[in-house]
Formats: sequence, C-alpha cells, structure tokens
Amino acid sequence: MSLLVEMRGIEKRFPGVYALKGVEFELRKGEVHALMGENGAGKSTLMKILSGVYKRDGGSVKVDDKLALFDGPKAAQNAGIGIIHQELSLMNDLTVAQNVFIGREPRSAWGVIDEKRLNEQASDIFEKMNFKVDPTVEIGSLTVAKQQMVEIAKALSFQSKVLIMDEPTAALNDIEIAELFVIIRRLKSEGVGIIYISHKMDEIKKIAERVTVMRDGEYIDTVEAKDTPLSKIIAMMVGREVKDETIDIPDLSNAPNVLEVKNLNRGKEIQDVSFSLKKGEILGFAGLMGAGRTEVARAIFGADPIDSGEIWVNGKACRISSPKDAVTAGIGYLSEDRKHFGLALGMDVRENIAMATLSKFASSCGVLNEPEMSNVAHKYIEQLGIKTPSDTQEVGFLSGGNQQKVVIAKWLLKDCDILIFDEPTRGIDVGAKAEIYKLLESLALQGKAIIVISSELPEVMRLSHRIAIMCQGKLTGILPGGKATNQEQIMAYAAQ
Amino acid sequence: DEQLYIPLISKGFQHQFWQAVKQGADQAATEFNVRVTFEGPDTEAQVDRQIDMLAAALANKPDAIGFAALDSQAAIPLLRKAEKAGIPIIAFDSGVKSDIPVTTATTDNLAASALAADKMAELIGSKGKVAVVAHSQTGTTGVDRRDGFLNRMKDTYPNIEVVTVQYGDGDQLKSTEIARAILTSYPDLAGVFGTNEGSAVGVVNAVREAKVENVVIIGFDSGSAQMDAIRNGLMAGAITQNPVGIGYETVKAAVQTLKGEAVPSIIDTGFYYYTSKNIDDPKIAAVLYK
Amino acid sequence: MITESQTNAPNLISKLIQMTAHQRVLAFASLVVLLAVFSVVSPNFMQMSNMLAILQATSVNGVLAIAATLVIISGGIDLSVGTLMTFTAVVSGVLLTNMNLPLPIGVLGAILAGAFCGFCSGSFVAKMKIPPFIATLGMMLILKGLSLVVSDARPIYFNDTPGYDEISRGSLIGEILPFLPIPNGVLILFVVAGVASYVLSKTVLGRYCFGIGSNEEAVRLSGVNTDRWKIAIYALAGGICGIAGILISSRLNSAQPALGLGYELEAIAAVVIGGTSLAGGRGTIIGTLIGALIMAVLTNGLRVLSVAQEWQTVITGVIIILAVYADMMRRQKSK
Amino acid sequence: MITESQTNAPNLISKLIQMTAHQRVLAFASLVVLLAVFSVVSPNFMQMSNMLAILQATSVNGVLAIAATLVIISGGIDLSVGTLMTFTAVVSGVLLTNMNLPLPIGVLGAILAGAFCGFCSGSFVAKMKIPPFIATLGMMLILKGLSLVVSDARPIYFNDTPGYDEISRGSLIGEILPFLPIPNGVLILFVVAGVASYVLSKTVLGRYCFGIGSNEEAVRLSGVNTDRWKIAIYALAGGICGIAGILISSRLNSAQPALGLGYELEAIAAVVIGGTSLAGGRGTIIGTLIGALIMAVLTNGLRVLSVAQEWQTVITGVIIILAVYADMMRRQKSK
Ligand SMILES: Nc1ncnc2c1ncn2[C@@H]1O[C@H](COP(=O)(O)OP(=O)(O)OP(=O)(O)O)[C@@H](O)[C@H]1O
Ligand SMILES: Nc1ncnc2c1ncn2[C@@H]1O[C@H](COP(=O)(O)OP(=O)(O)OP(=O)(O)O)[C@@H](O)[C@H]1O
Ligand SMILES: [Mg+2]
Ligand SMILES: [Mg+2]
Repeated sequence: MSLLVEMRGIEKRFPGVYALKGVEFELRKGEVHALMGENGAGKSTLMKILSGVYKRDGGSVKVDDKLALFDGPKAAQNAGIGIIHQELSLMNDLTVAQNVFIGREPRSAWGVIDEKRLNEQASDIFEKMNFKVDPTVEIGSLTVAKQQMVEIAKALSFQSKVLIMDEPTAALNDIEIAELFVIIRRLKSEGVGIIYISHKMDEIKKIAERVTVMRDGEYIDTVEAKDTPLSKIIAMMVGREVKDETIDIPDLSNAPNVLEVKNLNRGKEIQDVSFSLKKGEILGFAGLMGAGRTEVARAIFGADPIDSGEIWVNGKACRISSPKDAVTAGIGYLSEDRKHFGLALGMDVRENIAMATLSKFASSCGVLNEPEMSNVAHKYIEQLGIKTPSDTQEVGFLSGGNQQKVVIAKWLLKDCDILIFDEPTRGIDVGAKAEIYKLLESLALQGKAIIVISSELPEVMRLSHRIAIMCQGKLTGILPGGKATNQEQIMAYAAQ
Repeated sequence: DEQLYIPLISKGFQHQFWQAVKQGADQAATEFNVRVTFEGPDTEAQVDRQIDMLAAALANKPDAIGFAALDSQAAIPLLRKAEKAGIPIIAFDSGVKSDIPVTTATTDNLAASALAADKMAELIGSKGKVAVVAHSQTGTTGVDRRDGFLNRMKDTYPNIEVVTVQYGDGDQLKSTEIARAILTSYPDLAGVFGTNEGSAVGVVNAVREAKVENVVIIGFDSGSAQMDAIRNGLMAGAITQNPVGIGYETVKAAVQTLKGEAVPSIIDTGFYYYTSKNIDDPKIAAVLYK
Repeated sequence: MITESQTNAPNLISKLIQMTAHQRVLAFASLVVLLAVFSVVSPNFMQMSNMLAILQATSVNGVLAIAATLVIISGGIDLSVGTLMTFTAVVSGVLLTNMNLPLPIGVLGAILAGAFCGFCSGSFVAKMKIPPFIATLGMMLILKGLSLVVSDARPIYFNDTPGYDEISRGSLIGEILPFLPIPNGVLILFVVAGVASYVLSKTVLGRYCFGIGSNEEAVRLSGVNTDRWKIAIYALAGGICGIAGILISSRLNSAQPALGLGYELEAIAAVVIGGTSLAGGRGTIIGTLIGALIMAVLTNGLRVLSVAQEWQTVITGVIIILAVYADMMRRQKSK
Repeated sequence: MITESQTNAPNLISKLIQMTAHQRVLAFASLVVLLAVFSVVSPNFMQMSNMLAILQATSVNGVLAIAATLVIISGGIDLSVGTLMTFTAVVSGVLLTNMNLPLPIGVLGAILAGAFCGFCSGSFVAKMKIPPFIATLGMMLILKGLSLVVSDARPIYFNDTPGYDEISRGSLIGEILPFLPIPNGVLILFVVAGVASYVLSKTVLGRYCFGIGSNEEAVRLSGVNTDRWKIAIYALAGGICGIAGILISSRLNSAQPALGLGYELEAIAAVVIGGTSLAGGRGTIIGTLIGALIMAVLTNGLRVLSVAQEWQTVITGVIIILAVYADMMRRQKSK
C-alpha cells in the first residue's frame, strides 16, 4: 500500500522552544489519519512544516515517495497538499467568494477577473457542502463558525490529494460537524488522504482509521483507531489517566438571583430574551450557529448597544452601556473569538492575564508591581497547565489551546461574581478540559454565577445546572441539566 | 595648499534667488581662489535648522563665515562664539541685530518694493484695486517687500486700495492657484504685485490661464519665465536686486577682511526696475539670472 | 463638478457614482455642502471660470492622491509621491529641452522614470522588508536631491517644445464644446481615475491590492507571490506620479526642481478624507477624487472670500475634521 | 553620546541600554557605525564641541519623537507635533513677553497648552472616532494658523525674560563638570526620555498604551475604558510637545510662529528608524532616541564633510534605508 506522505525524524526549534523532536508521521491514500496530542504538543507545527509554512530544522519529508523540499506554501500546494489552518486566515475586507479563490481567480488574458464565474464556482462548492452563505458578502461580517466553513470550502476547492484539517470543528456545532464528516467520507472514497486534528475525542472513533499521538514535541505511537479505546489514546496524549467525575447538581431553590435579564432586544439577533441566573448556578446556553447566544452575551456585557430590555444585578437594575460598566457591576465575558476579542497577541502571557486587573497591581500613582504580576501569572500557568517557555513569552507564539487558556486565566483572575464563558474549551485538550470543568464547578460552589455558551452539547449537559436553548434570536426553552435532559429534547428546542 | 575656507549659510537653497547668490559666491571663489560652500534650510521658517548649519560650519574651523540670518537674534550666541574664535562674520541679504558682522552685503528690500509700488501706481493711474501675492508671511525678505509696498501705497496713493495679501511660499503652483482665486474674487482688479520669482511667475500663469486682460503685473527678481513674461508684455516690469552681486560681494568682503583690508560697514548691491525696454541694457542684464 | 464632466464621460462617471453609493463614500455630501455654502457666501464663487480653476487645482493633487490610494489600500504608504512628481518633471525636462527629443518620448520617459522609482520603493518594501514609511521617506529624500542634481538646481523650461503646455492647459473638450472649456489636465485626471478604479475593482492586481492590505499573510498562505504584486503596485503608483509630473510641468511650462515637498501630505489627506483606511484593505478611487475636490474647493473658496491666510489654515483644519466626522456619523447610522 | 550622559544619569542609561538589548533595537549599531565612519573621514567631526552641537540638534526633534512614540505605540499617529511645538512656544512668548508673567508660569502655560491640544486631538480620535491621521492633520493646520494669529505673524522675543535662553542653552552639568558642558536642552531630552520609558514600561498607562496598540477591542472587552486612556495618551504627548516648545523657543530666544511644518515627518522618521512599528503595539523610547541621534549625526556629519547640499539629501535618504535594512536583517537572524 503506497504512502502519500512520509515524515521522518522531523525537528523544529523556536526561540526558547524545542517544538518537534524527531517526529514520525505517515499517511496512506484514502485514509483519515488523526493527529492527537495535548495543547502545545506540536501538531500544528508539524502540519505547517508539511504544508511549507515553516522550514524544518531536521528530518525528511516524502510526498508520493519523492523527497519534498517546500520553500513556501505555493510549492506544497503544487505538490497537492492542502491545509485548513487552526487559526482562521481570511481577508476580512474581501467577499466570501473572493476569499475562497484568492490567487486562482478566473481571469482573462489581461488579468481581468470574471466576477460572475467566481461567485458561481464558489456557490457550487457551497452547494456540494450544502452550506448556505451568500458568496458576495464580506467575510468579516460572518460569525466564526461560518468563517470556519468558508475555510473548509477553500481547502476543498484546491482538490488536493492530501488535505490537512487542523481543528476544523473547534468552532462548529454537531450539525455542521455531521456535514463535514459526510464531505470527509466522500473525499476518502476519492482516494484523498486526510490528516485530522481535533480535541473532540468522540470524533476520532467516528472517522479516523489510524491515530498518531504526540506529546511535548515527541512522537509517541501510531495505533489503529477501531481497536484502541479512547482512554488509552488519552493516556498516551497526557501521560496519565484523566478521569472526569461529575458531581451532582446542588439544590439552588432558595439561592438568590444575581442576574436577571428582562425582555432583551437587539435587531433580529436578540428577540425578547428573558432569563435569570442564581448565585452558585451554572446556566448552559445551547443552540445552533447563529442562534444569537454570543449576541446575548455581548449585549449583557455592554459590548454591543441594545434596542431595549433591562439587566438586573443583585436585584438592582443597572445601566450597562460599556464593558467597563459590566465589569464594575461584577460581570465578566470570555469571547468565543480569542484572536480578535480575547488577546493582545503582541503582548506577553503575563500582561494578557493581568489585562482586566491591571489597576489591582498598580500603586496609587499607577506604577505596576511586576513581580506580583509574575507570581499570579505563574499560579495560573500551573493551574491551567499553560505550555509556555516563560510568563514573558509573546502570546502570539503560544499554541492555539494555550492561548485559549490564557484568556480563561484573565477572567479567573478578574474574579467577577457573574462569569459568561462563550465557547470556553474551544481548542482545548481533554486533560485541560477536565481541569476547566472542575474549576468552573468549584467556582460555582464558591457562589459565583456562571453562564456557559457551548456548541458542544455534551459539554453543556455535563456542566449545566439548567440549560437555556436559543433559536434564531429567541430563547425557546429552559430545561433542567444533568441526567434529567437528553440531546433530543434540547435539539427539539434548538431547531424550532 | 592653504586655501581659505568660507562657508556661506544662506536663508534658502532651492529657490532661484539663492541659487543666484550661490552663483555669485562661486564666481568670487574662483576669482580669489578660496573654497566656498553654500547651504540653506528648506524654508525661511526653519530658524533652528539654520543655527544647526552654522554650528556645523563652525566645527570645520572656517577662516570666515557668510551668514544671512533668518532671525535677527537667534544666532547671536553662536556668532559670539565665532567672534571669540577670531572668525570674521560677513552678513548678507539681511542684517543681524549685533555689531559682530564685519559688514552686511544687502539691498534695502523696503525701498525696492516701495519703488514697485510707485511703478504700479504710475501704470494704473494712481487709483483702483491691487493685490499682493507674497512669498513669506514671516521671513524678513517677504515681510520687508510686502510692507515696503503696502506702506508706500498707504502713504502716497490714497486712491489705491490693496484688497488682499496672500502668501504662496514662493511655490509657483500655489501662487498660481492663489492668483486665480484673487482674480475671481476681484473682477475689477487693476494690478498684482508678486514679491519674488515664484510669486510673480505664479501671477503670470494665473492671468494666462484665466485669460483676463489689462491686469498690471509687477514682479520681483528675474528668472527666464519672468523675463519672457516681461518681454512679451504680460508683465509690466519687475524689480531686481543683484543676488549674484550679493554672493560675490560677501565672499570678496570676507577675503578682504582676512587680508586685513578695510571694508565698508554696509555694501549696498542696489536694485533696479526693469521692463521690456531696458531688459537688455548691459547694466541690467548683468544682474539678471536665468 | 461631477455633473460638468458627465458630458465627457457619462458612463464612467455614472459608474463612479454607483460606486460612491455602493462604498458609502459620504464625504460626497460634505463636498456638496461646501459648494453650496461658498456659492451663497460669495457671488464670485459659482462661476464656470472658477469651477474650472478648482478642477485644474485638483488635477495634480488628485492624480498624486490616486497613486497614494493604490499603495495605501495595499496596506502601505507612499511619502515619495510629491518629490517623485518633481523628479519625473525634471526627467521630461532633460529629455525634451536638454536633449531636444520629441514630445512623446519626454512623456513616456517621465512615466517610466516614475514607474522605475516606484519599482525601487516597492522592492525596498517587499524584498528588503523595510517599513513602507521608511522606504518611501528615503526615496522622497533621494529624489528631492536628485531633482536638484539632474536639473542643476535650475528650472528647466519647455519653451522649445511647442504644445507641451497644451497637455494640461489646452482643452480638447473646449474645441468640441466651446461653452465647456475643461482643461486637458482635468480630463487626464478623470481618465486616470477611471482606469485606476477599473484596475482596482476588476483586475487581479486590484484584487491582490485589497487582499494584501487586508491580510497579507493570508494571501501569501494562499500561494500568491505577494512580494511581486506589492512591487507591481508601487511601480504602478510611481507611473501615475509620472503623469502628475507631466501635468504640473506642462502647467508651469517648466520643471521646478524645488517643488513637491509637502505635497505627499496633501495627497494622503485627500485619500483619507475620501474614506480610504490607512490600515489598508478598504478604499475607493472615487472617494479619493472627492477628497481631493473637497480640499481644492475649500482652499479656493476661502481664498475667493479672501479670508486672512492664517485663518484660512485654521478653518481648513476644522472643516477637514468636520467633513470626516460627518462621514463617520453616516457610516455608523448605515450600520 | 550615551557614554557622555552616563555621567549624569548612569542607572537611567544603563536601564535604557538593557532595554535596548532586550528590545533588540539594533539601530544602535548603525549609529555607532555612522559615528565611526564620520570620525575617520573628518578630523573635525569627533570634537566635544561638535558632539555637543549634535546633541543640541537632537534635543528638540528627540523630544518631539518621544511624544510621537507614545501615540504611535497606541496604534495612532500624531502629525501635529511640529506645529503644536510652535504653538506652545508662542503661548509661552505671549505669557512671558506680552504679559510679563514670571518664567515658571510661561513654562507651565506652554506645557498645559500642549496637553490641552493633545486632549482635543485625543477626543477627536476616541470620542468622535476620527482616524488619528485626519484628527491630528486637522489639529496641525489649526495650530499652524493659530500660532500666526496669536503671535500676529511676528517672532516673539524673550529679551525681557532673563534666563529663558538658559533653559536650553545653559549647562548645569557644565557648572559641576566644566570639562563636560552638556547643554540643559540635552539634559532635558534625556530626562524626558527616562520618564517616558519608565511610564511606558512600568505604569498602567504604558501597559494600556501597548494593549490598545496591539488589540484595542480586546482591551475594551477586558472592561477597560479605552477611550479615556487614548485621550490621556494624546494629552501626555501634547504636554511633551509643550516641553519641546520651551526648548526650541529658549534655544532661539524667540518664538518663531512659522516654524514647525515638516518637523512631524522627521519626528515620526526617528520613531520608525528606532524600531517602533507604525502598526502600533511595539516600540521603545530608547529606540526613538537612537533614531533621532542617527538623523542628527547624519545631517551634522555630512555638513561637516561639507558635502554639496543636494547630495546631502540623497545620501541621507540612502543611509536611512540602509540603517533600517541592517536592523531588519539582524532581527531576522535573531528570529
Ligand atoms: N512561531 C512560534 N514561535 C515560538 N514558539 C512557537 C511558535 N509556534 C509554535 N510555538 C511553540 O511550539 C509548541 C507547539 O506548538 P503547536 O501550535 O504545534 O502546538 P499544537 O499541538 O498545535 O497545540 P494546540 O492543540 O493547542 O493547537 C508550543 O509550545 C508553541 O508555544
Ligand atoms: N461579527 C458579526 N458581524 C455581523 N453579524 C454577526 C457577527 N457575529 C454574529 N453575527 C450574526 O449574529 C447572529 C448570531 O451570531 P452567532 O452565530 O455568534 O450566535 P451564536 O449562537 O453564538 O452562534 P455561535 O456562537 O455558535 O457561532 C448570526 O446571525 C450571525 O450571523
Ligand atoms: Mg494547533
Ligand atoms: Mg457564539
């Protein structure tokens, strides 16, 4: 059986980081090969080397048994390697279709672009994926989820024989994931080799033939997916057993309401949403993409202006017209889009963790106590297992999951009474997920009130004391959490 | 060879007037076999840049310095320093409020533009509206030429109204636009005075573009565009100083001072009014630059 | 003005106007307001001759601004437009007057010289990875000096090149429609604008210009040789500056080696007033055109009112801020 | 120069130097090279008196560049630094000469005036959401005009304010160490630099400055009132321009109302040469200081070599590009 890709003894160093230590990887024709590992294990780096983004420091790459020395993305493309990068890389000012075909526009001799054909070709691809989006809208105006789907469409349009998918489903929910798997299976049948990276363990069993596991930049092993239990794969990733035991829901019947949202309205995206949140409660928000959960969160947090509605905190109505007001009222919001709304990528880990609490570290005349900042930063680097050479490493150089952990640290440090987490575990590995679940639960026990927005139903059900479901901007129902509710019931409300 | 080194710090560099001064200085340099350098800031506003130039010049331990002060006081500390070091200063174009300069090679801008006013009055029959396109609102030459003209009009020609003074930085294009705007707002304008080459040529361009007749234009300085305009009658006439002479006299005075010869405390290089009639007189032609 | 020029290039202008609407370049409104106010305040303002004066005043800065727009949309900045214009003017002077070559060669030479200098700036930026600000600042100084060197610090006159001044002063339209003596300089401005906005909106170059300005890395990762395209953009801009060089030298019937400093700011101002973002990725030529017109109308209007010059500057500053503010407000609303 | 000033503020400078190393502002190397070359080529270059002249020449542009650095790091740009300097100079002239108030009031007045203008620009940017380029361009024009209005377009002399010129020309250090007559202007430059880099690296304001420049929305969503901080940054920068105004007017012993146009470009150039990114989010004061010194050394050196002025400009352009290129190369390597 011929190998599409063969990577041997791959080495990669970054300043202060030994990212890849002799990694092995191979890919067969028509196979889906999962690449697993904790945050910072080196998965994306390995794939960036295969796709010509990074130059390797050592080792060999063969494509179709031919030695491949890619001097850039173009070379890799020509060799038939396509990639969906973990971080969205889109031109926000261009339209969807223009993004998909950048560099490959249908054009006349004089370089004049045939915009009509461009849009048609884009529509065709979206049809095939049965993903509904207008190819002529600016991509910047779409949600993360939709943007991710466009990235996938773009990668498909190359019709490459090797397709790398670096956490394609991190921003997607079950329905879109199902669509994606249909596509993947079709590609398989066409003989395309697919490298699949994800932290959603259940997906592995669904589509992967083989699994290669990395840890701390080292190659651990490659195993057959069907006859290896998940627990074993996880153990290989993390190096220890991860057990995630749930605690039973506390009785909050006579706990006070800390947050009451009354008849919130904002355009089509939020329509007459009302709910309340109790002290010590974890309220899950479920819904399909575009349901408007993020909008509700942003509205409560004062990030977007609202048309009408009231927000009561601790029984008092309060005017929240800016995030500053919200934070003063004790509300914190972790955005679903860390790159744009969560992090100052150019600044270091310490500064990002302290961003919401700087004044706490400052003397009366505004001078910062940096040692103190470092101590605190280290506390969270320990607690969340953030993989970084130091607390003064630029956040931009961290792996995706570790960046997400930094944002979480920021809000944990802020210590608000009401925390809104929008897709908190997006791109975070199993081990860390379990840690974060425990954290949220302990926070709730300490009497904090928490809202968790997640597109992963299991996560919502795992965490929530109550589950609010949204559909097209309306709050369609609130169900009890834990064992009391099953997926079908939720979906019934989500897709009304 | 111990060639004498005499740097000239001027008020400007790119403008034709200063290039003509440079030309004169270079003539003298070859004639007296001395080394001359010529520097000036981009605009007549950059007083501090001129000071830096003076400082750099002093660092080279020159034998004498020619200096056209942008500000009559700002440079005095450095000039004192030069005096202490026994470096004679020759002021040119406009003076310094101090007795340090051995002499000043200059022309009286006030008197020169007063003459322009007289000629203007003569040509428009001592009545009507006139405008001024000046090249600097703050630079000494600009201010003197403007005020010389305005004062003479005020004092001697009550029936002439100077309707507006606008400043084009001696930039031909800008001056053109300004002049066109002025022509628009004063359809009955009798004459325009341009206070340096750029301003004057700008006025000429504007009149040509707007195709207006019988507006009397009086210019300042020379340069072939202006001289053509005078020859073909678009411009009635212009005042010319003797920039080449200024440059020449400055260097000459420096050399004489270094030789220990006496020099007059003021070297007036004079100014002339020229028209299509006398433009080719040797006396005039000698002081005009192309 | 738009209405006037409609007569000569109706479809072009109507296209431009559509684009305006499309791109919400609402600076347009401010322009109309300005025109209205001035015509009320001064009877002399709203005359054909003065409108033509304004258009002509726009022509040079407008063309420069168009060049700057291309570079700015691609996420860069070009400080050398002013001195590059001067340099190309000097080049054509040398070719035509000093070397007595035929007129077309002078024009071509100027444009090529401009394109070459743009090519250099582009290479500094793309290949040597020098920030555009520095690369073009350096180029600005180099060209400022070279103009003086090449011209021997003297203006070069085009007296022995009959018809050179016609390039900008003459009026082809005027010959056809005597009642509408729009100077060729203005005509050229609109043609350049038309071509530029066509290139931007319809060609690969334009597409990559927006793409690179929006997210260069993403474009590169899509396998586009961004360096080459960046160089192309700067070269194109340089060529356009060459055209500006022809315009100004033909209007002054001479190449003025000292001219051009400070023109870059005016050009960039026109671009930004026209709604193009200095961050790159968004912008329109029509917007720039309007920006340039706003500035020209403003300066001309205040001069026609013969406001004291120091106050002219103050008012200009205030109005530029207000114009852009109005624009911002409308964008907010329309969001 | 660094070594000279070590004598007066050793720990400050050593801190600055650490930061240099830390921030890899390798323009420093280019500076050293320049100094070396010039001293070899011209015997007159490396004299104490000339070094002092260079420092003196740096002082004003250096202080302006520091102001610009703050704004640029926060992701903005300030074109008004030059005319703001002039305006503050005029203000102190009016207070001291026209109103005969005591010297401290003049100094304070200038700085406050500067801070106020900065506050306005900041409000335009933060509250009215006007692009910094336009807001400060408008401010630049407004102040250019106002300086002429307030001063009646005449220089204001400080002859009746004894000691005013000492502010920049005198030398406190010289009185203590006669062999080292560093002018106070230079002293002030280094003090301002020290304070500014302390503020940037150690205070909340500095942190938000970088944060806003790096990702304003993320900072806002962290519950920070970014608008207020932005205004504060512009106001601080304005105040620093006020100091520059004092420096230049005391050096010229007069407030020159027409001065200052084009100085903004030089200031920004110094900032960028010093390795600060116009995109915002990264930069150092020490880098800016070095950038300003490079420019001053270059200009002075070429003059001391008495290179023809037109060639001075050309060479300056070339060397600026090369200096930044060298810097880039080293960064690449160190990556
Ligand atoms: N450009 C860079 N500069 C410095 N360090 C880097 C860079 N890119 C990655 N790293 C480091 O290399 C290691 C591997 O990063 P990588 O992104 O490959 O991890 P990953 O397996 O993709 O993690 P995740 O699951 O969170 O995406 C991490 O420690 C990261 O901090
Ligand atoms: N940045 C944006 N610009 C314009 N429209 C947006 C933006 N973000 C979201 N929307 C729109 O708001 C609606 C809800 O957004 P969003 O999809 O984030 O809700 P959600 O329930 O949080 O879904 P998810 O978080 O799973 O993506 C959708 O119609 C989406 O298109
Ligand atoms: Mg990754
Ligand atoms: Mg969401």
